[in-house]
Amino acid sequence: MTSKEQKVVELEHVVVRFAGDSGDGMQLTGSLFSDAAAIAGNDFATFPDYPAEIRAPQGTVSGVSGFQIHFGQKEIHTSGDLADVLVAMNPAPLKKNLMWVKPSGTIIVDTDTFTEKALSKAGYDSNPLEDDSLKDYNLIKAPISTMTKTSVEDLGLDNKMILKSRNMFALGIMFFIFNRDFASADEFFEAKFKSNPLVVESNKKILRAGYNFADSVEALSRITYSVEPAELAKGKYRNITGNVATAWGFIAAAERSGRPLFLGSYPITPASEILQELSKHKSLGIKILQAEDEIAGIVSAVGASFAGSFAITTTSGPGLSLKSEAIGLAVMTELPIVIVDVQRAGPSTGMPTKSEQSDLLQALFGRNGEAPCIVIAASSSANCFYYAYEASKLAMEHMTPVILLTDGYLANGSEVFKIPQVAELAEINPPLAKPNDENYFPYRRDPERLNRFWAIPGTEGLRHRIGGLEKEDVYGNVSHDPLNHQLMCELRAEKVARVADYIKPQEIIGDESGDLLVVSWGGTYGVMIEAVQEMQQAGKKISLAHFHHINPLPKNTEEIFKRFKKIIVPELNLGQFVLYLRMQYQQFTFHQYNKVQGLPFMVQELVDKFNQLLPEED
Amino acid sequence: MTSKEQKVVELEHVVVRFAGDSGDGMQLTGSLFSDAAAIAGNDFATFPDYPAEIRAPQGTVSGVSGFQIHFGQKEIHTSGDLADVLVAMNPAPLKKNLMWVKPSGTIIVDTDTFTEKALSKAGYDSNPLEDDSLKDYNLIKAPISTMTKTSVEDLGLDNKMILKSRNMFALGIMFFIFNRDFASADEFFEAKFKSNPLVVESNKKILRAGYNFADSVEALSRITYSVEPAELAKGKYRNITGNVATAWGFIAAAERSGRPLFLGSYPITPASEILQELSKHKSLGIKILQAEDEIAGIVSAVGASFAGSFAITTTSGPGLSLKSEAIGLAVMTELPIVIVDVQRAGPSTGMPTKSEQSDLLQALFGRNGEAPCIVIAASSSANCFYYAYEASKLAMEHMTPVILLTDGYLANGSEVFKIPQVAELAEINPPLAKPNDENYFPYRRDPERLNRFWAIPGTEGLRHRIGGLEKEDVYGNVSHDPLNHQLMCELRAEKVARVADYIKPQEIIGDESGDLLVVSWGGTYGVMIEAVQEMQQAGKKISLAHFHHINPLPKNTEEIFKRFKKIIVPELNLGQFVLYLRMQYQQFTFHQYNKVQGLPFMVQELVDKFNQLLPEED
Amino acid sequence: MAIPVSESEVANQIKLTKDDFVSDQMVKWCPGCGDHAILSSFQKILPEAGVKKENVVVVSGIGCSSRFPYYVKTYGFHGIHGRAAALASGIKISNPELMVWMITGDGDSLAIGGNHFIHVLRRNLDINIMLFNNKIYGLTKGQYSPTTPTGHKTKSSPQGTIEHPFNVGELAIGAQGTFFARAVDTNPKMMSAVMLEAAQHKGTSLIEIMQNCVIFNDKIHADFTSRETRDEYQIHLEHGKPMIFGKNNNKGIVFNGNKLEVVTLGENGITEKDLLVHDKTQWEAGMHVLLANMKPPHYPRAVGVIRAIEDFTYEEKLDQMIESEKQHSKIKTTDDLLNSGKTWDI
Amino acid sequence: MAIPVSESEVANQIKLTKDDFVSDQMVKWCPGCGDHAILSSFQKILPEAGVKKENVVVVSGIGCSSRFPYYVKTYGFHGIHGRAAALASGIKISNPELMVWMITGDGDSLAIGGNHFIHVLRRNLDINIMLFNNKIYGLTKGQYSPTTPTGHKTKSSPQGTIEHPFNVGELAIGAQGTFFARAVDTNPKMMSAVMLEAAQHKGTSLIEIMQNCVIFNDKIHADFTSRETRDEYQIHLEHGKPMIFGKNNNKGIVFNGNKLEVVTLGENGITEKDLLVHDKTQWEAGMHVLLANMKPPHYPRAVGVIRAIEDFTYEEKLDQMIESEKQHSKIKTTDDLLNSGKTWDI
Ligand SMILES: Cc1ncc(C[n+]2csc(CCOP(=O)(O)OP(=O)(O)O)c2C)c(N)n1
Ligand SMILES: Cc1ncc(C[n+]2csc(CCOP(=O)(O)OP(=O)(O)O)c2C)c(N)n1
Ligand code: SF4
Ligand code: SF4
Ligand SMILES: [Mg+2]
Ligand SMILES: [Mg+2]
Repeated sequence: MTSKEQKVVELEHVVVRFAGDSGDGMQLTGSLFSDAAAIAGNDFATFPDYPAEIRAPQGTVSGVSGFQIHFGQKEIHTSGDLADVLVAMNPAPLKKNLMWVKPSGTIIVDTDTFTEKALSKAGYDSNPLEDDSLKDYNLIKAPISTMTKTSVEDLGLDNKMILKSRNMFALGIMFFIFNRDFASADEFFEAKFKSNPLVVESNKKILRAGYNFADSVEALSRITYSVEPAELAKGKYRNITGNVATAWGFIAAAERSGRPLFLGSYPITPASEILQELSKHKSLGIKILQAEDEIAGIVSAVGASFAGSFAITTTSGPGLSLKSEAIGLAVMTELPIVIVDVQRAGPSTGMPTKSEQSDLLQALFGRNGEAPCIVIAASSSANCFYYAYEASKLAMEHMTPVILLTDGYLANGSEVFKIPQVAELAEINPPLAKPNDENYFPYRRDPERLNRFWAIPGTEGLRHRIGGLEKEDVYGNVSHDPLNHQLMCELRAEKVARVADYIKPQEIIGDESGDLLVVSWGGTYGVMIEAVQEMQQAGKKISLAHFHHINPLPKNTEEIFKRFKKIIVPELNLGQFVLYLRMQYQQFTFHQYNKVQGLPFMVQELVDKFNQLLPEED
Repeated sequence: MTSKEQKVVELEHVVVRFAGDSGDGMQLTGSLFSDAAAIAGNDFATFPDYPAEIRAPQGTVSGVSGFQIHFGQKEIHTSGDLADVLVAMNPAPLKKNLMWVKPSGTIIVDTDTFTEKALSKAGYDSNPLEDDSLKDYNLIKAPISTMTKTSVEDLGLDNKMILKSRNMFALGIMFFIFNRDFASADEFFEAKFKSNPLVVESNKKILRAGYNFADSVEALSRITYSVEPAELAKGKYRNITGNVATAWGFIAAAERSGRPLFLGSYPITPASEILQELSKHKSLGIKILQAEDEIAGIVSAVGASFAGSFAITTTSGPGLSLKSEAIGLAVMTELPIVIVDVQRAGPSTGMPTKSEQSDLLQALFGRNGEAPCIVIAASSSANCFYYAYEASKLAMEHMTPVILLTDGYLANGSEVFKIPQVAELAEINPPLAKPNDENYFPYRRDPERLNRFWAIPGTEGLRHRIGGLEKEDVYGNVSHDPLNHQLMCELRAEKVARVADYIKPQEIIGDESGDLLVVSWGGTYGVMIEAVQEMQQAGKKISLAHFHHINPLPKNTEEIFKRFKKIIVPELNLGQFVLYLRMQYQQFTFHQYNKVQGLPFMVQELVDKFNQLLPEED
Repeated sequence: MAIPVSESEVANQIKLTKDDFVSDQMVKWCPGCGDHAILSSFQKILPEAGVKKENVVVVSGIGCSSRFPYYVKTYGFHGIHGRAAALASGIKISNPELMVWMITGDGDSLAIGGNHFIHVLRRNLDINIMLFNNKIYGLTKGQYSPTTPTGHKTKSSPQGTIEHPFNVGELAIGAQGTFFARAVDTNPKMMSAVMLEAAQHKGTSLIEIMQNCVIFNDKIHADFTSRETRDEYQIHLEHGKPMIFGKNNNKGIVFNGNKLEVVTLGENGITEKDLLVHDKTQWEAGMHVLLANMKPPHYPRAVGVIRAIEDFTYEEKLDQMIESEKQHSKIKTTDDLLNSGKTWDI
Repeated sequence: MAIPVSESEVANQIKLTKDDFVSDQMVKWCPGCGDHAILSSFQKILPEAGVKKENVVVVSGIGCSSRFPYYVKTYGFHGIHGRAAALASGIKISNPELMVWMITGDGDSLAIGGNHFIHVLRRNLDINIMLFNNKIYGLTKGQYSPTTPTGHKTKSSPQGTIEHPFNVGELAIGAQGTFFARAVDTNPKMMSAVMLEAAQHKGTSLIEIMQNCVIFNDKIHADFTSRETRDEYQIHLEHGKPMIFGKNNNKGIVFNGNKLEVVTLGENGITEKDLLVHDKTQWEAGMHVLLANMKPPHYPRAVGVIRAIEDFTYEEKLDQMIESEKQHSKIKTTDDLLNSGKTWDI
């Protein structure tokens, strides 16, 4: 593809950020760039950075929309800290994103947009392209607008329309720099604008114009980069966001368990896409109630569960608050439901478009009375699929509500996902009661798991009544008997505790013992592993125990903790998992590192922090 | 008053239980007996034991209504464990209450009611008055119904009406046994039946008939008991239930703070009486919205608080669940409200008429995001007044929501209450912003307490806007700035933590150091102190630290814990405070003792448990 | 609710009796409570409802009324306060074969449950709702409810309430309700008839049962249900029949172009022909609202089926949509889904 | 809302202008969003509302519409989703002197907030509600709402919705609403007039503003608001005036004894005298419901004030009760209370 001799530098992994106004099509640009990375066999992860407003005023910093992609020939765990390359379509995106560019990184701007008016709207006092403020960066000044127009002059399209394709010019530049193939983008144009061949042609032309421009710019043309295919296992792959992966995990679980899927949900950022995704797939028999509020969402799920569906409800923090009472009902009636909390920054409405890990204690303890729940957390956009599946399996097999925690990063971010075969997923065997079983009693339990049995309305010979009042052991009638109440509270707790017998032992990444154990959970996995591996490569005795199972904790947890001199628990909150660990394992000293900024951890800050806890080198 | 020579035995304290059908007037009987105890100068505490149903079928065990009073010449802290005397108006109350009578205690029954039908309805196979099952008790068989009728034959009242006064005959018997004066009961009859002198006369007669009957029964007449006046501080006293005390505490706080009282509440057992009590006192300017649900209850309170009222909301566990989200709003808007949770047995609807301490973790952690709240707990029916007052003071002076925990025992139980003077209560100084203050900004804080200032709509020159989105420090505008979010989360946490500077240090009852420290909280105080004092008198090195302030904990907590060899935390739940203590003070080993039966602890079980942890005597 | 059953099943059904629907739990309402009669009427009609006994589900919220499911031997769910409609919706959507009855109170459905109540009506799920309106919170011992008349003194309104009560029918119709009926706990025959008609109606059927709480709100409906008032102050609306009532069957209802009026047959030349003829199927809700709102002393209260219109139900549309998607979509299994769209091999 | 102000205060008020009510926050709605025009109309009427500027409170829930308070320079409270009515109730009860405006959306008040919405109307608190009905959840990017027309495709109904939408006016009137008006975001003059009338009304005033969401539901109201349709499909109801509309002012509304009908003046001998005359003060709600429910293609949509009846408000009754208790009760202070009833000395 390269048009002349030039140096090609091989890179292990690269972070690119596209940024523009809401209307500039940055999400599309990013996704076409991702497709090209996929074709090139890279591993990658992406994260969109939407403005908090739907369409904030054009040209302002608050209206900037971004898309970051981290791709590489090594395994990619996060969408990346700082960008190697920033594409800024206007002054405002430059202003907003400069702090996220690596020192001496490359910045590509559309110089045509740096008008006085635009600069002042973006809050610039002087033109950064002209003052010295960008001197430490590799600044590529490209008259993108002008050249876009010129490149398709001959097609006779109107100017406004042409300018909408500026982003394809920028994409062309990036394709040149990273030696990407046009094929996947061309395919997209052809499919998308099927009915309008002129637009297909125009987009193709503009893309190539960008490419050729880059080739002609001295600063770019001398070196391009190659990021070789990653060593991924053989198989079929796709790109998937956390929310879609979550939705699909439930679909798989419904199919494997033979129970029809029911979703009762009320839209809320950043969880709405799960509802939207599931509502697309009615062909799989999924039934949905977009409820009038979160309470109806969960309560309809409890009803559906009673009626024999595998029922779920999806929400974010404020919605989880509202569901508290009804989760207690599911605990008492011992019906399987999964409650997904896609966490966002609180308290209250907080910063709804930002991510955080601050609903953990609510998930564990936010209910009246003794109301234990299984709590698990996904740790990557792709494994949302597997943890949604795991949550479903635990709920149905143990007949109890499960709270699945994900977060805004996982939900909106995307990753490369190796497509599994449903038949290879673990079996799910819901404990259905048999028609006319004379030994059926609503609260008779399996002696091992302690689950009760699922007797579904419509089944002959199993008519029974349940509800939120305390239940008599075995028979399930309302009971105010003191000893029965104690027994039932203990049974419900024990049932959840015994789940520890059915989950995988906690994994440890790195040596089984050492100076420092990093203990993390949920959406921070990617950055933890990057930091820990970096330090391991530097010879530090550091390991990572990243938790997915929170209640109950894996049985070997204590064992693992014992083998390290120090333990640190970094979290995107003021310290919630660490409090929980302290109550469980009083014998250990847990250091903590907390960040509540609506931002992810950076690898470097973790490395710095971890190093402080390690023995001085001599 | 005694009609002939007889032995009078002096008792330190006595527990009496009246029990009958819902319609038998046991609550009234008990309260007239309490009045007499008051007149006699005793200290006392009472507890009603209502059936779970409004009017469960007459004559059945589930329909039994009871009233227990514990009175004495020593300080009385609980309504008592086992009864010295049980009055059972029918077979069912006998059946239900026998297990609550002391070995060899006195049982008085109305023999007329022990018909075959009644016995079988109560679930008796044979008549307990005739078989040997009661041989270890001092059983007094009294044909109460017959004698009640005989005693007022001459008044020409109809039989049904007369039989409704059977309870007064029973009361007469008890008056004889405990040497009580008729005056307070007579006064009651005269007031209550003002318009019907015949009924006054009949009640008086029946009461005296019971008295005279007792005098004539050999088993009773030879010994009566006296319980001398308790050594209470000089002053004016009254009898008060926890719910009324709570309501009055808020009324006092409103008056002292100069802020009008607003209550937004939805009825729920056992909290409804607070709403009902406050609604009686509109003459004090109290404004009430009986809301459509718990959410409207608290949200209207937040609105009222914004508008300058001292606003509260009252509920029980399931209602607290529903209020979770809105508590977060109060945290974010930093407005003062008090949320009262009168705890009952959960999870879910649980056992609504039974008491428990199982909402503690929900109160501490049941909200999305980092949403710290002040949490305090009352420990006796009477001190609900002072802790409601304290909650109000903390909320208003620190501008933050406070959760006040009481429970069904405290709420429905009553105690002798020394009437304070409002002027002697601690001052409450809400930090009001001044009209036209140019330095006013919505989130400017007091440098000490960190509270923001209360700028009330209608005030000139202070127009401002607040809400549930993250706030910019000082200015209070919506902010998504990362560092600002961290700062604000920390400030909100620090503001609550600093409350520790404004509360009393933790008290310790007993020696400052020793073998065993009992750590308890909330409604179990009475039984804890009885158990601990009993053991102290027996020479054990045991002390009690009973907590009222839970978040933040008093500053000297750690100091106190250090000085004991062992610590035990008994709670009416599966162990919630103990988990919280473990996360705060990892260095200590906390033993725990838990009961979740919808029943209070018994002194004896505590003593036994505590003894197990003490060094063996040699 | 018209659930087709095969003929042999119908034959089977015929053998069912009330006893087949009496559970083993002791009924714990107060003696004299109106709930007893409602329960009995309900247990009596179930054998006639044309449905297999294991296909009946009785759902409730919390309140005295909401203890109902424990006493009926069917599948039953005693939910949490106010959420019966959401619970019932989940059950019905999951399995439209089930005949779902929802039992609720004026507090349960009009106070805390108000939102679910208006939404289930709007969605027109085929659920049968029996709302026991005793104008009080019974279970919590006597606070006023959203239907308590203005000025009424209760535990929480010692000086009388200061709120305007809801009219249940008006609210329900305003929320797009397709079926509204009213019955009185003291008239078992009419209760049964109305319950059966509700069972047959496709869509959400709401029956407001005027129920007496002897303990906390005794005689609250006496103005039209007592022996003295019932003849003069109750009108039984029957579809297609003129609106006649009164002890002597000589009173009637007319519409004067603006509002309803009570007239006496024979006076001022009024004959039966001048009277309104009840049309429960009229789409426009205006007349039904006027009829539902009539009350003493100016009007009789209407009992019987006031509104019953045909419209699609949520669950039938959903099932149709699923069927059509199943036919048209290429995605038939989870594997199809996982492999759909853009994928690549390595 | 009629708050008496002294004459000198009125004089002061006259000096206020729109600018006195413009806050310093950047308005962040999408360009072209109907919300901008509503904001501007509102800021313009406030100086005329007869109230001191520090006595105005603007309250909202969550949604695009609910960002409104940030942009108005008054006391303001941006609440949580669905709870604006409860927030407003607490404020108004606390201080009836305040003029409380509640800004909300079809999601905020008819989905999650439905219960508070019907109860605030029932209680008739003197609050002015502006419900921006764009028939979509704007802020969460385009899911259907309880007012979305059946069959409409949205992010969460890719195959079209299967729900019956609420009619806002019908629901509100069914919930005992005393004031209902409708306005269109493209007609600032009428918006202002309606807002001022709402402000004057004593009791809960509900204005349904038909607002266009350019991003997620563009042109949803076009059937009666577009340049092409508005003349033929909008009728401005004015109290005491006959119901005339149409480009040529030659169409009218009549009541045929059963339902409303559109007629053409001059045809079939119809004259202005045959037309209905609008009476916004009629207590019986039937006609108002019919008028509020009219919609294309068979009818024009009614705009203007459809219903405005007089009734007592919650807060005035409460204040009266408190005054009367203050006069009659012996308990004047907390000390009185503590010492009331049975006490004894030791
Ligand atoms: C979340 C919650 N809030 C409040 C309550 C208390 N509560 C139980 S039933 C009830 C009202 C019952 O009234 P209604 O529905 O009219 O039933 P009734 O007892 O009159 O039949 C209330 C307020 C509760 N159980 N749960
Ligand atoms: C408890 C809770 N649930 C859900 C949400 C998400 N949410 C915010 S606004 C909204 C709907 C907004 O619709 P509408 O009220 O019509 O306002 P619009 O944006 O259309 O003006 C939803 C579902 C939330 N913020 N809080
Ligand atoms: S309290 Fe009233 S409604 Fe409840 S069972 Fe008793 S009579 Fe019936
Ligand atoms: S999304 Fe729609 S409603 Fe929201 S600001 Fe944009 S145009 Fe307005
Ligand atoms: Mg009721
Ligand atoms: Mg909307």
